Amino acid sequence: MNNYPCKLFDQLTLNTPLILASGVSGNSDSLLVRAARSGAAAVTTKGFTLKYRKGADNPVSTDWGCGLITNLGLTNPGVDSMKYMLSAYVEKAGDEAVPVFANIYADTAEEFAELTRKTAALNPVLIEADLPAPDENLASEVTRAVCENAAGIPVSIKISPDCCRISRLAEAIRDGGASAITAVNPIPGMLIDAYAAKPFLSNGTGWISGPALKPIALNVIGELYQAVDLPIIGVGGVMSGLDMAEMLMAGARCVGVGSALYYEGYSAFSRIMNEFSAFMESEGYRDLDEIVGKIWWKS
Amino acid sequence: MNNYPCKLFDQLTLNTPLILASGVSGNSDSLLVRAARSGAAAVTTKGFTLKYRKGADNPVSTDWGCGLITNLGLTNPGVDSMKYMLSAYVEKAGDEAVPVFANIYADTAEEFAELTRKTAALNPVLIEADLPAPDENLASEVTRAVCENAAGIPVSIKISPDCCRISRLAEAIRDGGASAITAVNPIPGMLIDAYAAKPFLSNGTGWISGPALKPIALNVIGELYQAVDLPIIGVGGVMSGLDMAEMLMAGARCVGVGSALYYEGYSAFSRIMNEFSAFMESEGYRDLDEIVGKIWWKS
Amino acid sequence: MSEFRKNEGMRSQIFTVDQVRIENEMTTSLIMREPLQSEPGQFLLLWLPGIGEKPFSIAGIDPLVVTIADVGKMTHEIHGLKPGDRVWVRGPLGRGYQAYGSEALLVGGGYGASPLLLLAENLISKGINVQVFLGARNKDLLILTDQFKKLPLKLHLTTNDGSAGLQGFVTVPLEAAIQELPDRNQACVYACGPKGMLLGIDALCEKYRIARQLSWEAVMRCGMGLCGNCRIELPDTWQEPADQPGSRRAWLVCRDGPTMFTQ
Amino acid sequence: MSEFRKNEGMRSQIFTVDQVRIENEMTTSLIMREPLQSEPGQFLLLWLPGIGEKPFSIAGIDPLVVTIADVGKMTHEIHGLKPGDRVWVRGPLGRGYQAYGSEALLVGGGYGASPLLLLAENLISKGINVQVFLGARNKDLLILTDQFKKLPLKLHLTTNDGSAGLQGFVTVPLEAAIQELPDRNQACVYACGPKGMLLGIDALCEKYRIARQLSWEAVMRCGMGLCGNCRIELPDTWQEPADQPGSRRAWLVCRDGPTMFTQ
Ligand SMILES: Cc1cc2nc3c(=O)[nH]c(=O)nc-3n(C[C@H](O)[C@H](O)[C@H](O)COP(=O)(O)OP(=O)(O)OC[C@H]3O[C@@H](n4cnc5c(N)ncnc54)[C@H](O)[C@@H]3O)c2cc1C
Ligand SMILES: Cc1cc2nc3c(=O)[nH]c(=O)nc-3n(C[C@H](O)[C@H](O)[C@H](O)COP(=O)(O)OP(=O)(O)OC[C@H]3O[C@@H](n4cnc5c(N)ncnc54)[C@H](O)[C@@H]3O)c2cc1C
Ligand SMILES: Cc1cc2nc3c(=O)[nH]c(=O)nc-3n(C[C@H](O)[C@H](O)[C@H](O)COP(=O)(O)O)c2cc1C
Ligand SMILES: Cc1cc2nc3c(=O)[nH]c(=O)nc-3n(C[C@H](O)[C@H](O)[C@H](O)COP(=O)(O)O)c2cc1C
Ligand code: FES
Ligand code: FES
Repeated sequence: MNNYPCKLFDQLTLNTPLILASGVSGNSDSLLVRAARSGAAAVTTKGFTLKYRKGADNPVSTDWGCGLITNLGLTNPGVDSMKYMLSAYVEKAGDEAVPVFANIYADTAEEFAELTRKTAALNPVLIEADLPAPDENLASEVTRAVCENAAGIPVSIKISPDCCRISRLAEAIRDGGASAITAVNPIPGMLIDAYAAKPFLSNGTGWISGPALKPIALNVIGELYQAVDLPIIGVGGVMSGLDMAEMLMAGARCVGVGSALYYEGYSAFSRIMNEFSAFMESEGYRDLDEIVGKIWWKS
Repeated sequence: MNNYPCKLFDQLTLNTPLILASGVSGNSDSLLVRAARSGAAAVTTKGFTLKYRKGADNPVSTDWGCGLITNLGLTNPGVDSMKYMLSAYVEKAGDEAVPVFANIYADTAEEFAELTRKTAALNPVLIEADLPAPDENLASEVTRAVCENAAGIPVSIKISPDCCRISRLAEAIRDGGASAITAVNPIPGMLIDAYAAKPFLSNGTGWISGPALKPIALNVIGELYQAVDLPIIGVGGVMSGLDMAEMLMAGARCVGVGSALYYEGYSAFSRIMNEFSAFMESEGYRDLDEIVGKIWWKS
Repeated sequence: MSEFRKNEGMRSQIFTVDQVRIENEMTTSLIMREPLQSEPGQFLLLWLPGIGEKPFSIAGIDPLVVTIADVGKMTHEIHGLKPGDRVWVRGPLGRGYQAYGSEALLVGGGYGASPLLLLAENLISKGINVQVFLGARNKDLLILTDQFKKLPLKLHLTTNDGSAGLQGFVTVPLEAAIQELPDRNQACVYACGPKGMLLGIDALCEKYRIARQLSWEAVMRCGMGLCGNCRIELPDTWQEPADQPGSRRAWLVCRDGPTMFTQ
Repeated sequence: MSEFRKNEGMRSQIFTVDQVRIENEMTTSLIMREPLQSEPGQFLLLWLPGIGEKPFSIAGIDPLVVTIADVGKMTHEIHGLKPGDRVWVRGPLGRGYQAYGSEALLVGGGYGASPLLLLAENLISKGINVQVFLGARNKDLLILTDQFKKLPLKLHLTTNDGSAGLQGFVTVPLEAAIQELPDRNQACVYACGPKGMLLGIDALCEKYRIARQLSWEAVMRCGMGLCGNCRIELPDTWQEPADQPGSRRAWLVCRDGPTMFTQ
């Protein structure tokens, strides 16, 4: 079976284009090892913040039928603990270790600067910074703050789909110096239980991921691909090898999964990758260059 | 069975809070009559523009499993034809006629001004103007242009969910003079067929409606309800009486359906209304005031 | 834990052309490799990526067969397809014909013959007596006659120019057959073809008070009851069903039809 | 046309309290009006709107029964529920116990007894010989003993203070019973209770090379394999299944468990 090696940057080629997205399993070295051993070609940490965050009370998530809604309140031990997590990961994973993307979150560019310095010191292969809101000016400031403090480590800016001027956002990110864009974060949503006359999540609202997000993500990825010449890390509702092919054809260079781990568990990685290989073979594609962004090619 | 009369404004009380949303059936007087006779308490026209629009080539829509994706390209005969459609509707519907909301679309505030004058002359009970993009400045201009030319007819501004500053948008709409807000339009999306290596819709991208849109719509409606004191016309993924109750509890004053007509046909109106009445009775609610915005009440 | 119950909705499935059968100078049947379960009278939407998507009747189900007249852009492209080429299909869609009574009179005009072959097989298997009436402008435009001849049914042909069968409209032999029916209450006319023909048949059936199921055509866009493009007004003989208030003058071919049953 | 195939996912269903049964001074069972199909050993998430959502074992299925110790905020609220009150339930979740061999030794510590009642009934109905070992700090903390006594099984009680049954840990009579087993290869220990007890049982089973299914507890948040909060490291005796690479030291109680099978 061909693994379809995925060149993300000059410095970084992944074994396959299928990776673990941020948030699921990403707060534990042992769970990152489990994802790596299950077939993720890179693993992304949960979003780390400067300080410890306790997170939200239960209920924090559910499956509403077309996808998930979650609001964990960004529980994380704070960036200082990331050091221990990453070294424990490397040690436990041994030769099965795959590259780590460090996902970070802050509310302002200043906070991001400090957070990035601390993260860069841990030497991940990529720093993925979560944009607090899909605003062009903020994108510009945050991207600059992160890139200037990343000590040369490539930076990807992760964006939400609830953004009506995607191409301008993409340009701001490119001009700020990012090496990649990750698209998309889940989209804000709310679940209500009419009998309880209350929102289901303890925080009221949450974020929608999983199958319902896929066509929304594909649209954003397509616009990004046409707007800027940066590699795109595609995320949102990927559940199968065909979904993965669709993301790549829309313009993603590699593809992350999160919610699929709820629907199937860690075996999702190998199943999706097997389905993707079968698709590539049946359609006669030899490598990723033959499909990335293909729907936009003039033929 | 109680119908739960719905007071939208001082001048306008609907028989029930369930109406036909814009776009489905709204380009034909006979289809509007059919919707009215099937149980819609008000019917909204398809979006009319100043000039005739041919629309997109097939394929224009499909059901992707969690909802619909459509891009008809705003096919419509132009606002001058709306006059004939509305008078034919009144004539054919006879005493079964229900109020008509006139939905209009233009790209700029200037165009909206002219379009509104022409629409106001037809005397619909409400003019629903589709905001071209969820931008606060544009919302402000468009709302003013429409309200100033509406000859006293109440105006609702219809917004998209791909908007990250909902409360500011809502304030701009309120300050511009609108009497209501309609939320939400479908969200941009794309469907790709990996075997064809092409987007499925002839226009490439389209809009996502139906079940996948519901939690996204609920979130927007909730934010609007908390931000401004305007009646909200809630639309997005309503398929059942419980969905309807959820929309009202999030803050909508009345509820529109579109995609449900695909899933079930015109009988959707009576089924949804029956389910809603059953819910109201089983939970002991006597009228809409007891549930509109209920999830936000301090108890 | 709960697996995601995948709901593919109405996404197109791929079919591969196995054989191309020329029916006449402007009509071709595509015989696919794969089957498509459906009721006689339902239709499908055939998508050629980058070209378009249009509705066609289902002429055979195992394997899938569509019989297509070359009348414009997309049908012309379809006529260029070769064995091994792929097409994308959504369906079956709409409401098909329902078996009724013991005597069936099937009437097809032009490529309207195509859903009738499947229908005839289906009715015969239910023990219903079948007569088929095919009409066209001339001999060369008659289609599927060889296929119908293989079935145990009575076949009547008409052409406008008399180049095959009776000269004149298909309603002429139809009326004669109706008059000879043992019991009109046990008979049903099933028709598919141009609007004028359907209206003529409807009037005839009204005159003899005979049940009929007419399959209407309209220009379709969404094919799913959303755009309203395929709506038609119905003949006066049609009674509005109690569960479809308002459908009297706003009937959607793609969703309420394509077949309409008047008893 | 295709109806929307409704997929409710894992949304909470409403259950109504029918009876409240006091098990001991800190433990209460809620007996609902409605049933919940599930396997013994699975759990559910119980939501009290505005208060919280927490995991509980399923102690009975028809009707649903949950047995709850009052240990904190939400369990305290649950203890205030009266017949007619509603609760919201997601589940069943997780992987339950699997019937194995012909001799079953069920061990429950504290409210860990609650899933064992359902399991005992289930195993007995399969013709498996059942012995039950319940342990608690004192007599008043033993629960469900009356219910177990109604079943055809051998019941062993232990308390730390000797106020009921044997004095000491539950592992003492368990070890004695293991030694008397006719064939250890045909036996299985099923346990639910505090971590210390489970580790003790695991060591004992390892010593006698006996299959065991241990049900672990952990603080749960999402309950659906997303947050990682419920992960535990497994005892050294546990072999990593080939289809779950990396699970050796990162086992999710909510998804991989709560029961763990070591043969
Ligand atoms: C329920 C139904 C069943 C049909 N079954 C068959 C069949 O079995 N075989 C067959 O050959 N044809 C059938 N048709 C007609 C077929 O859909 C049209 O011939 C086809 O769409 C023309 O496409 P085109 O791009 O080649 O033509 P165009 O270049 O678009 O136009 C040529 C002609 O076709 C008509 N037409 C165009 N688009 C449509 C459309 N979307 N729907 C209907 N008519 C259209 C136009 O009125 C015009 O006269 C059926 C139509 C319907 C509604
Ligand atoms: C699979 C499983 C099955 C369980 N079955 C039962 C049962 O049948 N009966 C029963 O009484 N209890 C059961 N529990 C434990 C029960 O979930 C906790 O007692 C309950 O969550 C405490 O909630 P609280 O708000 O009252 O306590 P809190 O005030 O939040 O805390 C009190 C104590 O409960 C523990 N706790 C808090 N939250 C959780 C949580 N989400 N998950 C687990 N422990 C927690 C804390 O460590 C603390 O010691 C089970 C737990 C799990 C994981
Ligand atoms: C439980 C959960 C937690 C998440 N936490 C984070 C996070 O900390 N940082 C982040 O950038 N994205 C986070 N995400 C978003 C995912 O990385 C991903 O963008 C999104 O879920 C869409 O992908 P999916 O549909 O495959 O889940 C989280 C998603 C889920 C479901
Ligand atoms: C086929 C179709 C056409 C539509 N056309 C319009 C339109 O012209 N103007 C408009 O404001 N909304 C239009 N809409 C949006 C609907 O009014 C509604 O906001 C959206 O579909 C969400 O509701 P639903 O999930 O009930 O369909 C259209 C929706 C569909 C499905
Ligand atoms: S084709 Fe759109 S409603 Fe029938
Ligand atoms: S409770 Fe979240 S992973 Fe188990």
